[in-house]
Amino acid sequence: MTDSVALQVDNLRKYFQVGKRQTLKAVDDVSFTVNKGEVLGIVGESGCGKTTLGRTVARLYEPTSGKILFNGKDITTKPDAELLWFRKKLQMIFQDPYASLDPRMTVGEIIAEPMDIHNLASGSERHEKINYLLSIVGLNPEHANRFPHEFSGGQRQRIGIARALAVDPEFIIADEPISSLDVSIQAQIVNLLTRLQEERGLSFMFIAHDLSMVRHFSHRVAVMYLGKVVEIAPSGQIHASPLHPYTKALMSANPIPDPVVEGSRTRISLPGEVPSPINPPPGCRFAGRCPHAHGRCTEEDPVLKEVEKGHRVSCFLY
Amino acid sequence: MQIKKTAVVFTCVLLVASLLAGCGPKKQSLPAIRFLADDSEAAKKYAQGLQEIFRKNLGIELVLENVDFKTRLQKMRDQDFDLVFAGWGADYNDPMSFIDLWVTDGPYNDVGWSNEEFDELVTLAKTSTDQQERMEAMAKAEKILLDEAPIIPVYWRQRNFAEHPWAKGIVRTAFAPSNEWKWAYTEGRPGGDNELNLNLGEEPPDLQSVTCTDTVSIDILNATLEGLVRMNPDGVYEQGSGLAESWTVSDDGLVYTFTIKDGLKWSNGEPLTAHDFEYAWKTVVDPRTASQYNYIMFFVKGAEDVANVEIPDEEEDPEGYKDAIAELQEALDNMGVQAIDDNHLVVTLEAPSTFFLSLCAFSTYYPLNQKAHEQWGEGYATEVDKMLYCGPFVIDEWKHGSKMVLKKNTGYWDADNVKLDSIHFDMIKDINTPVTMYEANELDAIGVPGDFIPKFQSERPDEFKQMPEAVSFYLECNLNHPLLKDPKVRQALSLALDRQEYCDNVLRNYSEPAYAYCPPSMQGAEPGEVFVEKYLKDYLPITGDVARAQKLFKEAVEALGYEAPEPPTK
Amino acid sequence: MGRYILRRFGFMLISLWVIVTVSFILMNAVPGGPFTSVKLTPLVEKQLERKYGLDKPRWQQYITLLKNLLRFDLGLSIRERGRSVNDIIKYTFPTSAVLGLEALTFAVTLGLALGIIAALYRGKGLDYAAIIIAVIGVSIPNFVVASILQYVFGYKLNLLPIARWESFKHTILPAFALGLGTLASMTRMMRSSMLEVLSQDFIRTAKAKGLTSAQIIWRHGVRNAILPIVTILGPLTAAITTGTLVIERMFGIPGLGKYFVESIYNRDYPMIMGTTVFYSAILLFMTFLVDIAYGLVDPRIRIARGKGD
Amino acid sequence: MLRYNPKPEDFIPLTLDEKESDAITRPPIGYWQDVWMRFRKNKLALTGLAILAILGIMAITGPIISQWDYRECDYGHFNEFVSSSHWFGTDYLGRDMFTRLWHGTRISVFIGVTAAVIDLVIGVIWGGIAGYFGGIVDDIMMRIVDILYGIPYLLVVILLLVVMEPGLASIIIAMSLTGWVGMARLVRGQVLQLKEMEYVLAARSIGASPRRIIARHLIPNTMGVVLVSLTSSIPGAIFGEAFLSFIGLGVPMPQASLGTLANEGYQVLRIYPQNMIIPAVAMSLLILSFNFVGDGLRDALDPRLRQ
Amino acid sequence: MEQTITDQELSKAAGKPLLSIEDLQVSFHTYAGEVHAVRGVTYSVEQGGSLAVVGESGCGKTVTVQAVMGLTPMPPGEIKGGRIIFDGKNLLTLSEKQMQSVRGKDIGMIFQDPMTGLNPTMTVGRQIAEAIVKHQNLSRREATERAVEMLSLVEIPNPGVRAYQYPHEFSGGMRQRAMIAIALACEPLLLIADEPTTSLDVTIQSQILELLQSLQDRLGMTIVLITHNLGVVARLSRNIVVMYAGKVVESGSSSDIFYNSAHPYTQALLQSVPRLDRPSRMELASIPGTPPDLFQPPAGCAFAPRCKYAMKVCIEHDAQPTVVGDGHYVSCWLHHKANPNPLTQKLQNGGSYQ
Repeated sequence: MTDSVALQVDNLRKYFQVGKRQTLKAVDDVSFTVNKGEVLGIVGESGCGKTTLGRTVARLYEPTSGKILFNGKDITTKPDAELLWFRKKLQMIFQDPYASLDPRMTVGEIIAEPMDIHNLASGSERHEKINYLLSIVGLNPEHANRFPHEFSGGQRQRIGIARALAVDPEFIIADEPISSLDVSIQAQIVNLLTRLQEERGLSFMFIAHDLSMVRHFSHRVAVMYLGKVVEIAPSGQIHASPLHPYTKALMSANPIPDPVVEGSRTRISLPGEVPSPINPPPGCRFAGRCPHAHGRCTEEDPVLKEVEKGHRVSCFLY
Repeated sequence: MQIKKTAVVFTCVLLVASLLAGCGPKKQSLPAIRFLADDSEAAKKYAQGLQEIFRKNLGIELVLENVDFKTRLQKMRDQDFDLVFAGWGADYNDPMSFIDLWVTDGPYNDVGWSNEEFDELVTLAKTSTDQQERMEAMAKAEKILLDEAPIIPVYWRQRNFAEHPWAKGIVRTAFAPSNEWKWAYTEGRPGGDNELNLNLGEEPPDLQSVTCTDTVSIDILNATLEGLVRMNPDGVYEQGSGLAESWTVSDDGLVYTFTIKDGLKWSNGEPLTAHDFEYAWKTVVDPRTASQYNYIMFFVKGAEDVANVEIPDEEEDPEGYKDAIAELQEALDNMGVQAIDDNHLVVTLEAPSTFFLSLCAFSTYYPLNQKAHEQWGEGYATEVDKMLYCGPFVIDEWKHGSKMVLKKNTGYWDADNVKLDSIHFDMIKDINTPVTMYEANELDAIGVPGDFIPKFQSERPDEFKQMPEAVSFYLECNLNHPLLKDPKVRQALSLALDRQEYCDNVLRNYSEPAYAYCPPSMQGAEPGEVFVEKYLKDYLPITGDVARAQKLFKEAVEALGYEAPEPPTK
Repeated sequence: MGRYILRRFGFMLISLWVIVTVSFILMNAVPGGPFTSVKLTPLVEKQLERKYGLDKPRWQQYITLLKNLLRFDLGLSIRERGRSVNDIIKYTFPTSAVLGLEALTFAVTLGLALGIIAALYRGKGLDYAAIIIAVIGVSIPNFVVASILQYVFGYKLNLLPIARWESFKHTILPAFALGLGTLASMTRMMRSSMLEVLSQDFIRTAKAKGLTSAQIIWRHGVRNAILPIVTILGPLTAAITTGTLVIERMFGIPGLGKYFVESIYNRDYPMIMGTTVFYSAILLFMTFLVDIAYGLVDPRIRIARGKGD
Repeated sequence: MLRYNPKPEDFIPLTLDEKESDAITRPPIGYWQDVWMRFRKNKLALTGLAILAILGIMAITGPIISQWDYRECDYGHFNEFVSSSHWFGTDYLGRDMFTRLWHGTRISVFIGVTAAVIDLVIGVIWGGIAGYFGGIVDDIMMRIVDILYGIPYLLVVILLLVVMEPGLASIIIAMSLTGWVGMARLVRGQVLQLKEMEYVLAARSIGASPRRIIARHLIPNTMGVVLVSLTSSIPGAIFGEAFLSFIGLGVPMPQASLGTLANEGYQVLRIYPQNMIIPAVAMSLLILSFNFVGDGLRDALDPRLRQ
Repeated sequence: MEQTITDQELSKAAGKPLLSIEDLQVSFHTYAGEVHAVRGVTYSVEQGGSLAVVGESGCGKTVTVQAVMGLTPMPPGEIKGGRIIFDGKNLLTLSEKQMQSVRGKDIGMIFQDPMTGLNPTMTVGRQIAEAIVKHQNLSRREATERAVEMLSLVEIPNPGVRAYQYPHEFSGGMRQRAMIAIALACEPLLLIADEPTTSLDVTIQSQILELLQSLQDRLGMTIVLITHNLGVVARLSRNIVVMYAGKVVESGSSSDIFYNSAHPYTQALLQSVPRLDRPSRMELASIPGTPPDLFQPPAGCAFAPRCKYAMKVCIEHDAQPTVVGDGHYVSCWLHHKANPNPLTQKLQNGGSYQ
């Protein structure tokens, strides 16, 4: 392991107990690394465990097993009190711009809260910092005294970003930061994130279900299906030569705003829907919907293996 | 923001205001006097009236504690009070029923008062056979009681009732049974003659004559059973008025021989004999019956000995139990009541008694059929068909908690004189409902609650009536209280209480100001003679003299080292 | 399901035990006892205590109580000599239940109707009328309502009996007086529940199908709006059918309600215990029944789904 | 349709400053201000608030402006109808009903508010802890609540009142002893919901301590629901006290509450109806307005109705 | 010749319209004042055609179709003006009762959220049958059979069993299929699909789009598709209306809009979408700021504050629709004949990439 690795996740599992005998395997044996200054995109459909993965890595959930190393330090089982340094270095941006801001606090208070917790600034310095952060995300200083519900979705998401930046973090986990925004606003936010990432050399875990956005923003993309990473590759390759049948299907399902292209594409249509992650059947999780599934797929779990340099896939086809 | 502020300010202001209101002006110097009283609506009003009078006249604030009946009794027992508003009703028509409460260490002497002379006078009155001497002794004792004032008489209760003009012949008495329906009849009743609709107020809790203690049950028992004698409508006990045809009394006044009427029958056809009386009276005092009124039987020789036999638990102490049962049997055999044959009952008394015959009319002295009583055991007299009747009426229908219907008992020896075919009782505890029902002619007679007196007086003057009861209400003073321990303080309290004013302005229910302790319905040496009037007439009636009371109170309190409060000027 | 029911029963037993214990402690802490009376000699008191087993140490009394409860034996009433508590409950509960169910029927049907009307005419005159009826219903003490009813319908108009408990006619006024408060709260609950449902997406779907408002309200609105109300029906039924002191006292109804209060004043220990246990058992059982019923009414409860991402 | 014929100078491109693309045109509105604006729209709720204010002012000033003390007996004037010296008449003991009514209102509101606030404090703490920590803590705490819920409320209250010394404090304690259960359930439900809100996760992710999360995020956000519940539990407590008065366990004499006044009036309802009607109307108005205000608040706080 | 045109001309220009909306104005009354959600919207769709209405949330596209269905919640909503001509009738003048026989029978509608759009306490079959019973006078049994047919039409496997299940037993995609079955139950002339795939995963979205496409082909239905997703539009629709802040800013055929867009907003919208077939991490053409609050609609062009070409006139006066091609209209001052510097930059979006 080198100094360039910001985050290393080994065999991470997060199970939820639902009912007496049922286990929801939200994240099941996931391993990956994120280098410093790198953006790792996590993509997958709802229920695939990507949000749980993000929250477990951020230690909002207790991992069931596995290991999380941040800047080389093991934070898997550290109690909250010993994680303050980690909380300062790693920040989150949330999905729902309406739910992620406390409706009873003014924007200024929201942005200042991390600074207060980490004792970073007070008095006029604190005030200036709030204004500075607001200006970074394109908002007016006078907005600091307003309440979140007065803002549009995009503005709120920018407030969320300002809050994340308040402690000058090194690493940001962005959990579907754009999925509830309008297209034009999505671009705004992604541009903002790209700019910040480049200017500050931030590392990112960028979680989304929109493959085109993920690919656009990320250096590498991990595709998740039912709690597992099925393919992980540099973003160029994921488009140029997707390997896993699921990735392929995902690519083909993604509509392109171009009638000519749309009209001429051949689509791989997946039957059925993502099954429940509760007590999943043995074998490859995707076998039930996979056009290439064969006997072995329903019996044995494929492992993630490197097929090309930096391109790993978990499928018996390779 | 505005609403939040408004709410907060509003709440705070209310909180502060309420706290201030709760404190009020208080004299720190004088020890507080806690004033215990019942929690019925009437009791609350009456107690507040007293509280206000003492505040006005002496400037003292009684701390009123309205508690439920049983709590009050328990607190009195524990002497956990300073001043208590209590009442006492006579068990029998003799001043002794009131006087002997206050003997040293008497079971009802809650105030801890003790006076040797008083005790001696009571003993004298209890043992003497000379009526005159007894009365004088009791009068003297009462004077001591009034002077020392461990208790402060307040009023003598009156009973207020209303009956429609068609309801006639209901006899009401100052003692239990308070209602006698044997001679009742109707004339021109709207719903049809020869029946009555009355309100019992509540379910009779106990219709077993040997254990029964409450007036509701006693009234029903009086209608469905009968003792050796029955009080006539004019209040006298004549030979042949009850189940006894006649009786003779020995010269020393100790032995009564009753001859039971011939051919008497229980409602199930069984003959009613002198044995039924012997069984009943012995059952009353048998400790296993645990009858609360057993002391009323103590006039009979040896009865108290029976009651005093202590029986241990059979399981824990089988030996002791066996011994006790043998002892009990012996005591029972020695008890002065014996049926010498089916028609003759011989009763021996502990001491001569002027009022023994009146006791024989009381429910505790009613006969009881051994067979039936043993057959139904605990369930005796809990349902219509689980009891026997021998009185003017039988219970025809009994819906617990709702209604009870009495029907004329055709097998009653004096059935010819019973006019009513049936009496329908409701059991409605509410105050307003019976009044409304009376007005709608759904009830033929009701007790009139105090508040309704003016209404009845003005709207139905002919139907509204009242009569005295043998009940006296008074304040008991806890003699351990730093103030109340001083007789002068107690006298001042008594003087400050203008009883006439209290009856006129607070009670307003025709109750009489109590110028003495024993109520006027207690007779003197002879029937018709009023004890209080005859023997206490020369004694200055205690009454309100506020100026004197204030002076006395001030002196007494200052002597005790406290600062006397100033009575309010307004 | 079987396991669930078993677990619930287990919990009900534990609850009952706690309730019995708490009541036992409180009951014994109350000053005075069942035999405290003006004229009672210590000897007789001792005998009476022996008779009802009150001379034993408290813990023994407690054990005996639990044993008897397990046999469903609530003991003898002390106040009403010779009658067992079981008998009294057996005798009075049906009366209370009849009255309660009548009141409940009236309150629920009318309350739901008013609630629906109020929701449909939100912000209009009818809504205000329903709200005002509802709020007045919960704002006036029922003894006031009852005495006004007695005076107007019983005495002045002579339409219905003032009191007594004999025929159906006798039940109308008390049932109305008893049900008014419930009616009012039903109205308010139904109104807000209905408003909530009417704002849901599936109502819009139904509208888009071209259904009439009546069809939308009945098929889609009411059924869904009633669901949350079903949950309170359990405790409500328990409360209203076990009697009410005020109404029973005013109308002279031989119900169980008065025993709840009067047994305390009489220090009638077995009766206090009996009413407590009976009421609690009914309450727990009703809540249980409603939970089961809720599952039947709401298909969503039948399958619990896990929450994933 | 009116059409504008542009002039050539109209076609000058704008600079960035002239655009104000992120402008918020609406006036700034705080949370409670927003609630108040919507509350104001509700006529019934406003009426309720107005009545409450009037009753509140009268409760404070009523006994002061009256020439009578609340316990002073004016002998010779019993159960009088309204007159110039006794504005609301007199009661059985000749006491001034006007003074007693406002004195009673004071006490009733005091009991109602205090009992409700105690319920609230216990309920919020209990429900908050159970909801926030969850798991076995929640299980045990909620089982206790369930058991308390199964205890016949009335019985416990009466037993307690008989056990304790009579007094305002006893009434409040007895009523609160089981009264907080509902609030605890409510708060727990809220906390369970809020706990999963992203802003709480956000607070955790920036390292906020549980104390900070509960104090800064959870409690302020449950306040709306709690406040609504408070406004509906106040009338509940006032009513409860009235019922206790009916069975003789009301406030100690000679103090008055609306409940004891109504009950005293009830005794003479058929003769002096004003003695019951006046306190009953005051109580009904009080409860009515609390209910209206509560309903209004509920609507005003409903997030679905927010814009 | 006047370049701008009247609403009638605008709505009839598209051939024989089945539905034409003329100058529709809808407002919502809130405590803070009146929100002008739809400010004179005009568009039409011909029989058998497919029209997509594209725009960001809050632009009034849903409010417009709700007005068509008579589903505008009133209060707080109010239709302040305009006409909605459907099949020759002005729907706005119909009584509620007459509207009930239009809804479901002549016009079917699919909503955005299939999770909440179905009644949780009624079986799916009954929910479909309900509309059939109402409009086609069939018995309950016949209607249920028909409902099963509808379920198989929307390709739900095992329709005979599924018809008797409750919505919560259906997955998201299946619920949306069931919603489509409800909308199509009475073979309406017009199907309005309001964001039918927004809450679905991409693979499911793809399935639903395929279904819609095949249904349209098979049944020859007229479809109005409301969406914010340009990809979905590219796949389904022949005509496109772009809305912004309660107004139509541009309308035309699919190729007009995608390859020849004239309004700066449309152009920006198209450019702001990252495409899998384009290189990543290059700056996306974003639109700064946020859409205006329709509580105080701007006097001029609503897009002006965010428009990089904004001119003085744009702030003060709103532009009128201008013809820029056959059936291609745009409301923008840039295209006004008096503009000395007309927009020359043609957006090269679809056809000419790479």
